Formats: sequence, structure tokens, C-alpha cells
Amino acid sequence: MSWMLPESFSTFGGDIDRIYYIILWITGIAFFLSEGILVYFLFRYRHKEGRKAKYVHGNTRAEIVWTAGTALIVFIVGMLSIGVWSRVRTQLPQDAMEVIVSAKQFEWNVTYPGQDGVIGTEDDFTKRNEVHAVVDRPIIAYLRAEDVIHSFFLPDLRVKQDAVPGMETPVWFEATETGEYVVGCAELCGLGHYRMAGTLTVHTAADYQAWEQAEIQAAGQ
Amino acid sequence: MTTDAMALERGYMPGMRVYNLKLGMWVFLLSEVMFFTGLIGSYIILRFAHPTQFAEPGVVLNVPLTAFNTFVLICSSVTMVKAYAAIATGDQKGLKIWLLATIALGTFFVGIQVFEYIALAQHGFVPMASAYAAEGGALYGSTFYTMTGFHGTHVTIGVLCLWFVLWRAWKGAYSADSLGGVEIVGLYWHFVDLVWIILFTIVYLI
Amino acid sequence: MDPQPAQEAAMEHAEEHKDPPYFLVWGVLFILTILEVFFAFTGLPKFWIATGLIIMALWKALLVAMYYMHLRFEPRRMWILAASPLPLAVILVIAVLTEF
Amino acid sequence: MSTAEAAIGDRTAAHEHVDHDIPFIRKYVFSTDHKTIAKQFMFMSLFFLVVGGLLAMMMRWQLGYPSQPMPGGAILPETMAPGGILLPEFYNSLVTMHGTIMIFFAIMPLLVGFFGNLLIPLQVGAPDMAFPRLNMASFWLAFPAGLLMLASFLVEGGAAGAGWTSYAPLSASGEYTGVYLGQQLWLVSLTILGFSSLAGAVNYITTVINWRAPGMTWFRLPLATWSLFITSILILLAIPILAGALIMLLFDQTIGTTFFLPAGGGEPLLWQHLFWFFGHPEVYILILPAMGIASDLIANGARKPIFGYHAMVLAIIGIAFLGWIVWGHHMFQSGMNPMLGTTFMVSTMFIAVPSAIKTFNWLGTLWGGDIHFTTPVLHGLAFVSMFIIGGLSGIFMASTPVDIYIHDTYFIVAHIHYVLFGGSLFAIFGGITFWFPKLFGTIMNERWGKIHWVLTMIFYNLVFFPMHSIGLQGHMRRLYDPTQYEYLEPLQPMNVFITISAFLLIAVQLIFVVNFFHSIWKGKKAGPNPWNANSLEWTVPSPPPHGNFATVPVVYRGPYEYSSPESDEDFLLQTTPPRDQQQPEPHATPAPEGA
Ligand code: HEA
Ligand code: HEA
Ligand code: CUA
Ligand SMILES: [Cu+2]
Repeated sequence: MSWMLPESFSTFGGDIDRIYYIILWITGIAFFLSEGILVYFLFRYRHKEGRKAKYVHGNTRAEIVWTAGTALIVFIVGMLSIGVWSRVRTQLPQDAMEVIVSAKQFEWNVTYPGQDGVIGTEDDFTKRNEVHAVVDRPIIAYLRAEDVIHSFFLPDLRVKQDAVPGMETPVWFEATETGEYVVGCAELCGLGHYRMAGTLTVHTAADYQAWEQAEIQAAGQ
Repeated sequence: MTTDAMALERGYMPGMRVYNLKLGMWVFLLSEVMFFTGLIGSYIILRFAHPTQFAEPGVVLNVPLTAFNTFVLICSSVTMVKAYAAIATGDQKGLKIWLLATIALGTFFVGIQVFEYIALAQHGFVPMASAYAAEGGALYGSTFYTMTGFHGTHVTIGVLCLWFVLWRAWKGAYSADSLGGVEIVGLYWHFVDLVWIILFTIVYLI
Repeated sequence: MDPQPAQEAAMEHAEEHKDPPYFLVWGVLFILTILEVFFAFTGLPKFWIATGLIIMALWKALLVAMYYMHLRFEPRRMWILAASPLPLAVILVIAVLTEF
Repeated sequence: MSTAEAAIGDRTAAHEHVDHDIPFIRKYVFSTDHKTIAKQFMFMSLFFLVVGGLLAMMMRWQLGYPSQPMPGGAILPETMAPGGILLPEFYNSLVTMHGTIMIFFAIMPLLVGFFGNLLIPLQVGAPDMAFPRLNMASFWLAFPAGLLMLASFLVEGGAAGAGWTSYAPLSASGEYTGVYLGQQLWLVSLTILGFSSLAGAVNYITTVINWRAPGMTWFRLPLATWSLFITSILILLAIPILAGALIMLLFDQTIGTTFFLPAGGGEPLLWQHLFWFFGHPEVYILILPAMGIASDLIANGARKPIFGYHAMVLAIIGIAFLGWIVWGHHMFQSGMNPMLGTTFMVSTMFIAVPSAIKTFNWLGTLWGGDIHFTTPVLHGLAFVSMFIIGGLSGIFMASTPVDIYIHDTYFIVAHIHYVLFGGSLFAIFGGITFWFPKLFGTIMNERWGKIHWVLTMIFYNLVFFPMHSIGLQGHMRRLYDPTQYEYLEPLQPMNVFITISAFLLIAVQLIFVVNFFHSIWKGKKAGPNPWNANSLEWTVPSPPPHGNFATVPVVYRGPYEYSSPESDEDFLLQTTPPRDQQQPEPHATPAPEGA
């Protein structure tokens, strides 16, 4: 039972988590405040012989206070969120690596640019359920789907974006540490939804070079 | 407590100053508005998203014929409202005649639409993607038949209701101060006409 | 169960002094329809054709609602009731259109 | 007092004999009496509540003991659970049908079909609904719709398995799920249910607008009726959109149109927009009546007027209005235009404002009260405290960046159940206990009611509170076997814990079932006004006679005049004439002494 988020390994992961914790504080306070008052009233004003309830119909000032108060709080939360959201979703990074992630029941096919570094040429090569990226270097994945809607989910990097057939949705991230991370499918996509898993391998630039060369060789044969 | 005294004389508080049947019909028509919003809205959105899937006006659809059909439906609205006006002045004969006229025009409208469907289908303009062979794309067929089809169904239901009202009129069920049935079937009928006015413009002319 | 429209019909007649001009409205609808058809095929830019046609269509729809559905002779709250779904319809279509 | 009792006595007598003229079939089966129809809706939806609960138990078994034979699983056919082990496709059907049945066939008919039918005519002072026959049709459409939904389990290919949201294209073509007929039955059934809801809505709206008793001005309506009225407007305008979408999807499934199939140029996102444009108002359809009921219960328990009655009404209207412009918050990660996402986030955030107004006014109602902890009140209080949790978790998801991570995880599942079980269902339990006398003339057993309440509160929270936590660890929803992801392995003990609690939760519901049926036959007889409440339904005998009111009641004041100095008791019926008019009006209903 924990309200903490697992460690995040992407550049914007921290911002997302910060907003989460801010909201956790705000709602936490709101929670203990309202539930506390509730319980206190229940105890304080429980039925006793001869007690007669106050005969009041409300209080306009109180109404204004909590209306305005709540409005202000949610407004602030909204404003905080907009910043991160537009950073994550509305601006794609320059000089990023590019791959095409094409989802289908129940696998992720990742197409890499290959030698020329351009996608859509014949030297591209495709790996099944394997995403490879370089640490501290942004990468854009162009999400496609061949059959139904899937959702490209990298829990450790705070990335989630649906892959919709008939659309190409770009999603980007920048890993901050090398290692192996899980790729999951977050949108119900059929009986194999639960096992539509892949891996994200984040290399150092050098390792990535080596791996890419090896793959190109393999594709060559 | 003067308000209560007044309320007492009035009996139930008629919040709309409109009798139940009529209010109920209006309320129902609001939901009909949203229903056609769903269909027409989807058409607008899909067409906006995929212009190439749709043909220019007049290329596939037969505009003159449908324009004439629109005219027929408008006429049926006049006859309907005349039926109402007739009974409002207690004119039983007028009521029956105008109702019959409305039924005739409504049936005629549906007839022309069926004829139009057959003609279109022969040119490969069909709802299903697999067999679609006309200009534009399958979305055109899908949306066209769904929208006009549901409107046609509404007209057909309207005609059936009109038959029922006519039958009751024959039994002398209506009079100048009891014309609820005639009025609400009229409301429905005019609404269906109204929807067609929009459909004709959006589907056939734009 | 249902109070007969007697008093209510009476009220209506009180407000609407004589029969509304049903046939006049019919004439206008007829002319507008013809105008629409011709306007649709004047080679104007698509945008203008669309706006022009929609204006005419809404005009016709309004005529039907006002005169044939007697909205003109109903209490104002009926107007509000009748207009209530329109904003929602607009919101839905506009919002989704911004997608594309 | 004797006179009053007498008056009621012979009035019932009169109506008894009227009742006897009605043949059995018209009285109990094809009845047009709103109280009978209410009962029909209640029994139907309680049955579906049990079904939905049992489906949930099967899901929980699979999640707690993935791919292990479930006890008694052998009774399931090979196509569902060979060797008692659930198949993934059957799990998907379970999730889908659980969600669909609970929302459309349990909670919605309970709140709208049952409470709407029972309360509206009684609380506005009408003899029945405006259109009794339409009302009957409403039930006799809902019932077959439910049977169709259940039948889809038996057809070849199994029941629909694309989630209760049935996202296209997964739902639009059987080749993706192997479910053909099942999905089509799902679509047809919901379309029929839509017609049923529309019939109801038209009835409720007309009745509330036109059939309020003399003196029952808008701001003298009980909040239960207010919320049901606003809810009906939501139903009236939201259901048709769903119906349109369902029909288009059905055409995609059957005759080969391509509205939502990208292969033919369709737009999968269009389905989501249409569905959620209906779907979000729908979730408020599921909470507003509960809010109204809870308000009535809490005011009655605190023996105090509702704090800020006008604010409460405005909040209901505000929630209903805002509910129309937030639907996109279900689609933040769907590939929807991010700018649109921003707008939807802001509008969603502001839904918290009217909800806050309501929450704090409930607290205000308790402040300075003289709180009697009867079972209905306890359920009302449970509603408030649980709705706060569910609502606050909504704020997390409303924040687009946070939603990136928690979308489609168990955090959402926790939210769903805190608002729908903790909110709606607790209000329903409370409402049933409170108005039980108006249904069967008896009172439910208080002791067992309280025991059921305590145990439900405990186990309910043990089931759903941990779901927040596993959601935050990245546990996706609609996941047949979480152990497939090794980063979810550590959560397995928690899943087992949830499953065990879930079984205990449904087990303690038996207390309610037993109490319910026992009280129908053996329950203590109730007077007209066992809870000393004020609104019109408490001025007539329990159960109210056919036609409800012997004479048109006259209303002199609001429904929450508890502890008013005007009366010697701590309650004051809406029909008691004010002190300045000594003699009650000739045809005003005499105020019976509270039993
Ligand atoms: C009864 C049903 C109900 C209700 C009332 C709500 C109420 C709310 N819901 Fe919920 N929702 C659902 C039923 C409901 N929801 C369901 C079924 C789903 C899942 C659908 C699916 O299957 O995908 C869902 C999903 C859902 C999502 C999509 C999540 C996702 O899929 O990624 C979002 C996102 O914004 C959301 C938000 C909200 C908000 C902001 C409210 C607000 O109305 C809550 C407002 C209430 C409060 C805020 C608490 C009281 C206020 C105070 C105590 C004052 C202090 C508060 C502050 C200072 C903030 N809901
Ligand atoms: C009101 C709605 C409602 C209710 C009450 C419940 C009740 C329960 N739900 Fe669920 N649930 C949903 C609505 C609801 N649910 C929805 C909408 C979804 C999303 C579906 C989707 O993803 O598509 C969902 C999804 C969902 C999931 C996620 C599945 C997944 O994503 O893989 C889980 C998992 O544990 C779950 C569990 C439970 C459990 C254990 C209960 C238990 O509380 C059940 C306990 C049993 C009862 C409450 C009934 C007892 C009966 C009575 C008390 C009445 C008897 C009285 C008489 C006969 C007189 N539900
Ligand atoms: Cu792919 Cu779920
Ligand atoms: Cu929502």
C-alpha cells in the first residue's frame, strides 16, 4: 500500500511525478479536512436526549468561500498541468532519433532507419518487440496500428500513447539511464492483450552503434 | 400564503402552461434532435476528415428528383397544419380530408425515396464497402443510407401514426377543445419535415 | 389522466388572433428550396455556397418550427425548452471537427 | 390524531377495493401504477446487481490466482473455462459484461427506473406518472433488453469482449475478437434499453414540470426529485447520441459499412467521441440521483434543514451542464489533438467546484444537527465519505500529464468503484432502507441493516482502496494475467488480498438479501411516517394506495423544515398549514402523527 510512484527514467518523468505529488498533497489535505470535519461533526452532534438541532438554512458567505476556494485550487492545478502537458505532447524535440513502432495483435514491430539514418528507405530493418534507444538522446516513435487500437506504455519512462489504426501518432521520450525497461500494451486489444509485452533497451551511444552495425550486418545477409 | 391560495384554485401547477401530451411530445422531439445530431454530425465530421471519400453534389445523387421530393414533403406539412386548423374550428370533414392528403403525400415521399435507392444501388452506390462502385468512397454510401434511411423510417412511422389519428377522427374522437392527438402527430410530422430540410441541403447540395 | 387541452387551446387562440399565414409560409419554403438548388450549382467557391445554403436551410427550418409547429404562439419557456439541445449539438460537432 | 388515522384508514379502505377491481395481470405484470413499475425495476436491477457481482468474483479469482482452476469452475463449459481455468477471451467478456451490466442494468435502472418511478409522483404530489402506459412500456423494454444481454453469454463465440466502452475497431469486426453475435446482441440490447430510458425520461420531465401539487413550487421540491429531474434531462439528450453510435457500429458489424473501420476510411476516434459525449453525462446520470437521495437521508438524520438548499440545486444543474463539455478527459492518450486535451482538462477541473459545493453543504447540514444514526443515514454518510475519495482521485486523472501514467491502470478502476459503488450503490442501499415502508409497508431490520453497513464499509474499502496503489505501480486494467509482466509480480500478494476481500464483500451482501426478503414478509409494520420526515410521500399510508393521494395535497413549505420553531416536534410536514391559518384547508391532506 504505497502512494509513491516508482522511480522514473525519462527527462519529463520528473515533472509528471512532481505534479502528481502536488495533487497528492492538495487532495490529501482536502481529504483529511473534509473527512475529519465529517467525523468530528458525527461525534460532536450525535443524538442526545433533549438536544434540538440548529434551525438554519445556510450561509451565503460560506458558500462563496468554498466555491471560490475550490475554483482557485483547481485553476492552479490546471495551470501547472498545462505547462508539462504542452512540453510533453505539443513540441517534438529536434535532432531526435526516429523509429516507426507498428502495433498489431499482439506484438510491436519496431522499424529502424538503418545505415542512412533515414526511415522509409530499403536499408531499414525491423525488430519484433524490441525498442532500442540511446541514453540522453531524444527519440521519436511514430505509432501505427495494423488492426485495432493498442497503447504504447513505458511505465518507467511515464510514456503512454495509443496507437490507432489509420493514424500515425508521434510520441517522444529521452531516457536518462541505460538499462532494460518494459514495454506494455495499455489498451484492451483482444485475447492476447495481457501478453503484448516488449522491452526497451537504452544503450550508451557506443553500444548503440555496435548493436546497430550488428543488426545491419544481419539484415544484409 | 396568497400564492398557495392561488395555486389551490389552479389545481396542479402547469409549469409550462402546456398540456401533458404536447409537452411530452416536445420533450421527445428534443431527444430526436440529438439523435439526428449524432448521425448528421458524424457525416459532417467524416466528410471533413476524408473529402476524397465524397463526390460533388449532383455527380452521384439525383438532385432534381430529390428537390421535387422535398417539395412534396413541404406540401405535406401544409396539409398537416391545415388539418389541425380545421379541427381547431371544429371542422370534422376538413380534418379528415387534410389528414388523408398528408398521408398520401407522405406515402408518395417514401415511394420516391425507395425508387431513388434502387436507382442508386444499380449504379453501385451502396452502403457496404465491399460492393461500393460509385464515385467517392465507401463512407459516402455508409453515411448517405444511414441518414436518409433513418429519416425515411421516421416518415413511415409518421404515416402509420397519421392512419391511427385518421381512424380516431373517423370515430369522431376529436373536437375544437380536444385535439391533443392531432396536434402532437402534427408536431412530429413537422419535425420530420424540418430534419429533411436540413438533410437535403447538407447531403445533396453541399 | 391528462387534462384536456381546452383551457390551453383557448389561451392559444387568445394569443394568436387569426390563423397564421400557413400558405404564405409554404410559398416562402417553396421559393427558398428552388433558390437553394440553383445556388448550389453557381460555380461560387465552396465556402460561400456552403454558408449560403446553410443560412437558407436554417431559415426554412425556423419557418417550419415557428409557424407549423406553432412555436411563435407558445409561452417563452417553450422556446427555451425547444432550443436547449442546439448548443450541445454545436459543441459536439465543433469540438470533434478541431481534430482534423 | 384519531381523526387523522381514521381518515387515512378509510381512505386506504376505499382504494383497497379499487385495487381489487384490477385483474392480477394488469395489477402485477402489465401494471401502469408507478409504484408497481418501480418495484419491477427494483427486482430486475437487484437481480442484475447480483449477476454483475458474480461476474466480478470470477474476474477476481482469475486475477488473484491467475490461470489456476477456480473452485467450482468445472461447471463452466469448455468454451469459457476448460478444466476450470478461465480463457483470456472469456476474461475479456467478463470485464465487458461486468461493466455493462453494473452500469446499464443495475445502477442506472435502480437509480432512475426504480427511485425515479417511486419518488417523483409521490414527492411532487401527483396521482401517477403523466403517461402511465408509456411508463409500463419503459419497463417492458428494459427487461427483454436485459435478457438479450444475458443471452449473449450462451451464443456461439461468447459475449461481447471489447470492454464496456467497446472501442472500435476491436468491437467493429468479429475477426479481431472472435465475438460476432455476442457483440451484436450487446449493441441491440443497449439500443433497446436506450428506448426504455427515453420513455422514462419523457415521463419524469413532463410529470415534474406539469404535475406538481398546488403550492409545490420549484424550490419546494425535495432534492431527490430535483436531481432525478435534471438526470432525466441528461438521459434525454445523451442517450440518443449513444443510440446513433450503437446503430452505426451495428451496421459496421453486420452490413459492412465503415464508419469506424479505418480500412474503409472510417475514424476509430469518432466512436470514442460519440461514446464519451454520451458516456460522461452517463456517469453523472449515475451519481446525481444518488446525491439527491443522500441529501434527503442526511437532512432526515441530522433533523436539520439542508444547508444551502438553493446552492445544492444550482450545484446539481452546474454539474449537469459541465458534464457536457468534459467528455474528452477519457481520451487524453487516444491520439486526440493535444490542444483539445488542454481545453478538456480545464473544464474537467472545474467540475470539482459544484461537487465541492455539494460536499461542503452536506457537512454544513450535519453541523449543529441532532444526528440519529439510523441505517439509511449511515449509508448516506458512507456515500459522502466515499464520494469524496472517488472524486478526489478524479482530480489526478483530470490532470493530463498525470493521466499519461495512470490512464488505463487500476487507479482508474479504483476511481470507478469509489464513485459507483462507494457513491451510487451506498446511496441505493440507504434509499431502499429509507423508502422500504413505501414499497412494502414494513421497516427493514435496523440491527441487521447496521451490521450489513459496517461489514460492507470495511470489505469494500479493503477491496478497492489498494487498487489505487497497484495502479500507481503501473498495473494496467483489463489485464487477464498480471503475472505475465515480471514488474507486476511483486503486486501479486496484493491481488490475492483484494480477491479474498472481494469474496468477503459479496458474502456479507447476503445479510442485506436476507434482511430484505425477511422484512418484506415478517418486517415490523410501518406507520405513514416512520422516519418523521417532511416530504409528501410521508403524508400517505405505507404503502400508498392506488392513486397515492385521496385528495390533491396542498404544499405550504419546503421539504426540509426539520426542528422548525413552528412545530412542537422536530419535523414539519410540507402539508401542515402554517400557524396563521388555524383550520387546515378543507381538501388539504390532514397531517398524520408520525408513528
Ligand atoms: C458516478 C460516476 C462518476 C463520477 C461522479 C465521476 C466523477 C469524476 N470523474 Fe470519473 N469516471 C467514471 C465515473 C465517474 N467519475 C468512470 C466509470 C470512469 C471510467 C470509464 C472507463 O471505463 O474508462 C471515469 C473515468 C474518469 C477519467 C478518465 C481517466 C482515464 O481513463 O484516463 C477522468 C479524467 O479526468 C475522470 C475524472 C472525473 C472527475 C474530475 C470527476 C469529478 O466529478 C469529481 C468531483 C468531486 C470531487 C473533487 C470531490 C469532492 C470535492 C471536495 C472534497 C472539495 C475539495 C476538492 C478539491 C480542492 C479538488 N473520470
Ligand atoms: C456500479 C458499478 C460497479 C459495481 C457495483 C462494481 C462492483 C465490483 N467490481 Fe467492478 N467495474 C465496473 C463497475 C462496477 N463494479 C466498471 C464500469 C468496470 C470497468 C469495466 C471495463 O473495464 O470495461 C469495472 C471493472 C472492474 C474490475 C477491473 C477489471 C479489469 O480491468 O481487468 C474489477 C477488478 O477487480 C472489478 C471488481 C469489482 C468487484 C470485486 C465488485 C464488487 O463490489 C461486487 C460485489 C457485489 C455486489 C455489490 C452485488 C451484491 C448484490 C446485492 C447487494 C443486491 C442483492 C439484493 C437483493 C437481491 C435483494 N470491477
Ligand atoms: Cu495491444 Cu493491448
Ligand atoms: Cu468522465
